[in-house]
Amino acid sequence: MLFLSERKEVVMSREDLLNIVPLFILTSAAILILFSIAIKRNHKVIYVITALSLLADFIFLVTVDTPAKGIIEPLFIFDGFGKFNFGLILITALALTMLSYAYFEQREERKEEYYILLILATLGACTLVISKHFVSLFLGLEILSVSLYSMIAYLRKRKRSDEAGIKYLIMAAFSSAFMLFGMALIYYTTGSMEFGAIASYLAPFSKLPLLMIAGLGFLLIGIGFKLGVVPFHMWIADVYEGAPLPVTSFIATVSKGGIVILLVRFFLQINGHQYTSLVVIFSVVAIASMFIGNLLALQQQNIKRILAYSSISHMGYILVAFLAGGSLGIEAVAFYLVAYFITTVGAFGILTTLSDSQRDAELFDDVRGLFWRRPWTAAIFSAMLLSLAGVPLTAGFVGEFYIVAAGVQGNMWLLVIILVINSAIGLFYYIRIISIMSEKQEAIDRPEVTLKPSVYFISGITIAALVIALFWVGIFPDRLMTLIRFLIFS
Amino acid sequence: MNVIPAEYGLILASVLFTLGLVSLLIRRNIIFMLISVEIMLNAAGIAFIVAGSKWAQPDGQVMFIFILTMAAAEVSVGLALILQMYHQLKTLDSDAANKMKG
Amino acid sequence: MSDLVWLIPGLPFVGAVILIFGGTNLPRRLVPVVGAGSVGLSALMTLFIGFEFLTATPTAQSYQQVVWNWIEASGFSVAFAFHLDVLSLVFIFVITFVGFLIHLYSAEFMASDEGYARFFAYLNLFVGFMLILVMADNLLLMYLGWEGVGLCSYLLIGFWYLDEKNGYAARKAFIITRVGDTAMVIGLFILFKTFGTLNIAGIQEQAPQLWVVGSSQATLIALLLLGGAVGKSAQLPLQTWLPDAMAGPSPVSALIHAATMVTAGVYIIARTHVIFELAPIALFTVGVIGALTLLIAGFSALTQYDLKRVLAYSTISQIGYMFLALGVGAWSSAIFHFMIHAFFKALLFLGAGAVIAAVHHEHDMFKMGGLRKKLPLVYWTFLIGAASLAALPFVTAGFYSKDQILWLSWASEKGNNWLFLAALIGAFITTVYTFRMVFLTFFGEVKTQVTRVPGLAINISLVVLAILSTIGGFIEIPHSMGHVQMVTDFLSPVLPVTSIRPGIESSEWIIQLAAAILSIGGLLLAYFLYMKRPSLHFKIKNSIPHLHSFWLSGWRFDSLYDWLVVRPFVYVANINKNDPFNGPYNGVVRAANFFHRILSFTQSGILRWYLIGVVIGAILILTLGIWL
Amino acid sequence: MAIILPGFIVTLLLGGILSWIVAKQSHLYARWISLLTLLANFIAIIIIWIQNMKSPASGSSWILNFSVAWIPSFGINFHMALDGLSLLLLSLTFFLGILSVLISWKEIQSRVGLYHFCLLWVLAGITGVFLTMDLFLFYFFWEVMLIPMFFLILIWGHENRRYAAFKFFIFTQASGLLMLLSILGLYFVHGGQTGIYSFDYFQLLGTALAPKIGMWLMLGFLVAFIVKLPAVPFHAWLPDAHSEAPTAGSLVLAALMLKTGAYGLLRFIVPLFRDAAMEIAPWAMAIGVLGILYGALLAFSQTNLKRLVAYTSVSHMGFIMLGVFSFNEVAAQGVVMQMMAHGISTGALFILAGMIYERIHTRDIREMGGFWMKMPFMGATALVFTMATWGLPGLGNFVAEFLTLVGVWQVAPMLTILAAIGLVAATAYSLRILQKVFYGSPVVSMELTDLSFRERIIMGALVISIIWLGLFPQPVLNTSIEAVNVMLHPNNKVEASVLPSLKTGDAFSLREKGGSDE
Repeated sequence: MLFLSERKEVVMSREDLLNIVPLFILTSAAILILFSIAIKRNHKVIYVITALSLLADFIFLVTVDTPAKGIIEPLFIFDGFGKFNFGLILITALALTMLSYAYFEQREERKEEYYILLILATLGACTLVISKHFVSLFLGLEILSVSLYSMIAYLRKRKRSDEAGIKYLIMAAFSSAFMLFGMALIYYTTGSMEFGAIASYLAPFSKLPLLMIAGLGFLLIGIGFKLGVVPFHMWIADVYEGAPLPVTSFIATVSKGGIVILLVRFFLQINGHQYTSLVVIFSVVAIASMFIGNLLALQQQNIKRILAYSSISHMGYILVAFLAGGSLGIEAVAFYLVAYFITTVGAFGILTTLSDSQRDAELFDDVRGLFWRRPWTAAIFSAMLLSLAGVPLTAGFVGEFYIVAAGVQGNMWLLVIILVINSAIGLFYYIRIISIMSEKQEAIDRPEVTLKPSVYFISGITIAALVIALFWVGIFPDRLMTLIRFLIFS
Repeated sequence: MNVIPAEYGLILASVLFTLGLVSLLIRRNIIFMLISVEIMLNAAGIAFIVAGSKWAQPDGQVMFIFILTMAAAEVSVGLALILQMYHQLKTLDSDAANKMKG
Repeated sequence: MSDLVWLIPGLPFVGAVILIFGGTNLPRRLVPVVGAGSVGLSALMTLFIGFEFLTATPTAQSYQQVVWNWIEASGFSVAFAFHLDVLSLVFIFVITFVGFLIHLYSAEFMASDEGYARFFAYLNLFVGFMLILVMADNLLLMYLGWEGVGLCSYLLIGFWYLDEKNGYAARKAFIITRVGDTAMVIGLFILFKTFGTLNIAGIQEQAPQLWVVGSSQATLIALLLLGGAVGKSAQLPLQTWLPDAMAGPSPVSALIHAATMVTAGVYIIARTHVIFELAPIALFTVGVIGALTLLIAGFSALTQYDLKRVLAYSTISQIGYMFLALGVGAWSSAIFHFMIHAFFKALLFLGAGAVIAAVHHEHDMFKMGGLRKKLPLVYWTFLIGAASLAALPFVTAGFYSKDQILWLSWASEKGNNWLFLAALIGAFITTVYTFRMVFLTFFGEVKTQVTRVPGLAINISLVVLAILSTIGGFIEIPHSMGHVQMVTDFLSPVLPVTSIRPGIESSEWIIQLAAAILSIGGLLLAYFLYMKRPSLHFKIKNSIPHLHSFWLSGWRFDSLYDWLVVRPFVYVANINKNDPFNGPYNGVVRAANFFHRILSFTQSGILRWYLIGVVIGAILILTLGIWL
Repeated sequence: MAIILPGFIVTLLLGGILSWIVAKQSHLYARWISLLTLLANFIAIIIIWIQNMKSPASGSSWILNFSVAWIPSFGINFHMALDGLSLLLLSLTFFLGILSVLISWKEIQSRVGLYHFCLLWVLAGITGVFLTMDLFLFYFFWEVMLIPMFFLILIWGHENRRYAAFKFFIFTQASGLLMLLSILGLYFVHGGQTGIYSFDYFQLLGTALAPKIGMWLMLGFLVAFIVKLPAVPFHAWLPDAHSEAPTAGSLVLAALMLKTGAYGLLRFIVPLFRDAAMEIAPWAMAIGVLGILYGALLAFSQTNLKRLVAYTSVSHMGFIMLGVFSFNEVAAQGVVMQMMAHGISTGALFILAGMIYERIHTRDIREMGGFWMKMPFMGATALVFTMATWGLPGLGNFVAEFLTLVGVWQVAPMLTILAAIGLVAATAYSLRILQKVFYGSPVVSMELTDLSFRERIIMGALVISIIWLGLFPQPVLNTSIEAVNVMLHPNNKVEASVLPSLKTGDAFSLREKGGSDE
């Protein structure tokens, strides 16, 4: 398989060091912020530091040419796939930082520590996408989750924020317990925690040994929880609703994305496609996620919750491509993640600009008649929603096309057809929001949200960039496709 | 001289894990729920140690240390949140925290 | 000259276009000039062209003119082309001349109507389409004319649209004829599939080679064409629309529902006689239909109160005669009777129109009476027309045309005694109801005072028609008295001469005598019933109330169709109004919402609930993994 | 020259954006800009048409052909080609486009800019559908044209617009996705056979399909097309969409968007899946006849004028089903005529309904009557188009329906007879319109003004074109005949002239090298 490595020496070479620098940059940024807070609390400064460090990190990643496939035994692997998603996560984090500034600038609480948590969470996600070992997996995951706990509950004054935090904490810890136990079982059977070694242990088996099944099952529970696929989806809506908007979008994009990549990596490494039991389990999960997610969102009145439920079904879609496997499948997953990140961040970004200092804009009444109050905002939001629905001209369409293509190539007709049915169901609640926005509401004169001009500016360019990306990827996807393919096959 | 088979350790771990699980499900007091989660985590830790000893590797114990650290961090954040919740809801009943539903 | 053939139908259309676009802006005086003028011009054209056609090229069977290529689609080719031969010439002649007279009549008759221009536009449109119908050289173009005249008939019946029931009458007429037309269209499909062309001449050549006499396909096609004919010519079983069609203005009834359109059926059968001769069964059916229709309509005519309805039923029955003639292969006699009938029936309708207008739109004959003093000219012309309809011997044209049919229905090879008997009875009834009408309207004591006396235009057209319907007969006189055969000879290039059963020419005079006696007898009976002993016919009526109402209602065909077709259709349409096919889709929606409710119940917001969810999930996954 | 093909679409898109922008200054600008945009396109297509009639493209049925690589890694080209059929449909599109701007002149007073934006983008999408020769691109446009139409219905529609818009969008989108599946299936089958992974129409033409696979793929396409057409029982979206949309919306829906379905049947189903289509032909034709009768029946019972007209188009589209699946040249010609004629006649009826609504603000025919007296011009035009609806000879629909039925008779007499019965029913409902709306004595007390000058222009143009189609259909038939015959008898050798500069499938060849597939 692709990512299987033969090298075994444990000494750390120079390019290994180069490879790992991006992680260092993130860590040091966190520390830097810590110090600067100690010196003086200044939101703007902190925000600038964060943004710059993320940017720098990204630039370093893409400019400094590191060997095609660097491996740091036994924990990390720096292949194109990993790097691509590393970069993707960094960019997303950057966009979220922008939005977070716009969001927190008008909040009363102490804003500064938030950025430490943001960076640490990003660090965790990045660690996930390059890890090839249970230890690094575990570390990445926990860095991510622990910082998320406090991010979710960051706005202490809000009941819901706190409630969401606690729910997420207990559930996450619970699921990590499962996951750890699973790891332990796998370790117990295989005698290694490194993906490659596990794979080579499993290679002879045509059918999985019992303990292995138990282990993988527990592992899957942990992963499934973070992905928020059925039947581990129940926390999603509440956490999305309770968390501050930027955090919500962080959970929706970065944390899930990291896990997806990890899942793909692990699954391909142990060549899961050859085990019917695994394939069946994943298919069942995928189908259930698609249906239940969409049905839950169907008549939902709260936009945040709608997006939460829709994310469940989107994870289901991704699983379809993931199950289709093959290179097209992996490409599809990567591409879909890009599209999904752009769209989700965009959608939540719009909600961010609509929110005032008291509460987030999440109810239908917040967007009712938006087309006539703020046409551009409404238009962009509809674009984002249509992209989620997979309508042409948008990135979401190409993503969906990619997934369906992968599914068809893999002859997974059942899954693909269910996907089609579901995107028809899903269409309903997306266009429902649009129709709410287009309702003729001269009557509604709710106090217009007033933000500081700087805030407007920042969130403005961020969203503008996202929109451009949305349509660019939607209409000229070839660049991105070739890039992904190049990175995967290099 | 007789050694304890590794399976026994594994069984112990699973028993502990199940206990934690059950208590988590039956307890409503949020603090106890936190504790039960910790029990489950430690059960996983024991399982790691057992596995490590089976293969005569240090990795299991290393993992256990990581788990402890993580658990500690988790508990600290968790307690903070619980405190906050108590301020708001004036109760530790986890079922009381159900403002968001549907 | 004859390359201007296209002008004959062209001119009326031009007139129509002018009238439509000119509309109300046109000065009122100009309207009839355009309307009647255009038709008059094409009448003149007909004269010239007809003359040239007959003299210049005595050998020529026919003359074609392709105006443009209408439809040309991979093997299916139809030209917008006209075909002129003696048969079409007769029809063109009648259409243009009678049409012109009726236009003239209308110029005065409709003068006070707000839709003056609209009326003439429709009328011209009609003449144009009718001419296309009879001049078409292929069946598709003929079908164009065919539907066109149907449209105009619809428009003119519903001309006074403010009264809804006129609209309904128009609709009824149209839809019923459409039923026939549809049969005819299917006939065209088969013809095209068989011959690869719809060109009449072509079909007439190929048919004899392709089919033996009595071949099933020929029969099928013939019957389908007959369907169309039956619809247009108001024959059994599609005759019910014509009486209601009287809702239109009288000139319309005269032109469309007496003289021209309703005889289109006769024309098409004569035109495609080759096919019918190859299908004896179909031809016989034509005869039978004719016979039945003329009886049924005759009896209904006996009982009507409405002057125009009497005429309507009599039209049906007279066309029945024509069908009978066609059925026995007396082609030329049918055409002859068509021509004569066009004259006298137009005359009668115009007269009736004048009468009705005179007694301010009273249609009931029993409320009229004694009008012969007030409207002498109308009375005399009407009388001539009536005599001709009743075929009073020797002096009237009707006598010669109908007598020929009677004779041939018996004498022709294809004829038989039953058809002859029917025709005979029909002739008797005809006389009775005709003079019932005359006596009730013009004799007896005056019941209503006359408000409007017809002027010059009306009088001229009445007189001319009266003359025509008298002398018109002398162009065809039977053997027994001087044997003139202008019509037969004239039509012989197109229509075969009827073959008589051998050795019976001698007995022709018997038939004529019978016919003459019968018509005189009918006249006397009518005189006895309605003049001498007026109370008597009431007695008769009251003695057979059911039969009377049965005939009055036209043998209850309307209610029959109402029960068989209309009500079921409307019922089915209404129960489906809200499109049952929506059901399944709504079902899906409902199901989705149902599941939504179920699922959102699981999102209770209680932490332990979610934990249990995870545990259940874990158990499911493990069992699934172990079980597989 | 071929650059004109994308040019059509680009002008429409830009025109839409422009009119949205300038609407801020004055609504009139927006109207004029969209009008001129469409006018320019119309003139352009007419010029092409005339040139083509003067010197027909010899040998190939393709007049113009434009292709650039779009997404090479999937073998997707921005490939457009123009043949007789597309030419006709494009001219219809732009012609009715102009009218749809004109009828909105007074009717639409709110958000004029956005309205014209949506209108022009719908037309752009439709244009794309008629032009594109790349299946991916086809699907792309197929979906693109839905969104603006969705907004047209949603924002400017009547009372029940939300329901209608949702129904329309979801029906068409869902069916479209099924078509996407089939497109991809075809793509991979073809790629597997030839190693050339391409969405190009001409590449895929020759694909040999196993019967079973062919059937499934064909069904995928079929669903999309007969939902759009629509054929019973997939018509449920249509009456709502038509009756709730604004006048121009109904016009575009009925006259153009339905035609995309018919076009798809002719362009894709028949040549690509000949065998499979032949196999289901009897059923498809039966569905067509069912549509004819059922549509006529329901049209007769409707009381909402626009809904009534909507059901008439269900009935008329049945003829298209019937004609296409008879696989007969004459019938196919009839189908083409039907597309044009129905576009004009039904469009005109919707316009009339809209004009009436503008005057009395109801679509309920029970509240109408006696309009002839007050609005003779409208009455006359209404007369013409109701006559067209039941197929009066001399008007376009007659030529269409007669050719179709003559053709179908060669293969399925019984069905033809049933369809002919449908014609009688058609008479019933179209006369019902006249009866209820224009006959009788006036019931509406309010003052009714006859057609304004603008309205007379519109109706005049429509009347002239329907009569032209009826009496001189030859130009239309000549233009389409070659294209139609090519589709009916696909010569499996790909026409080299129209093949795009192939740079396809590298993605997959690369994969084979990478060999990372399982």
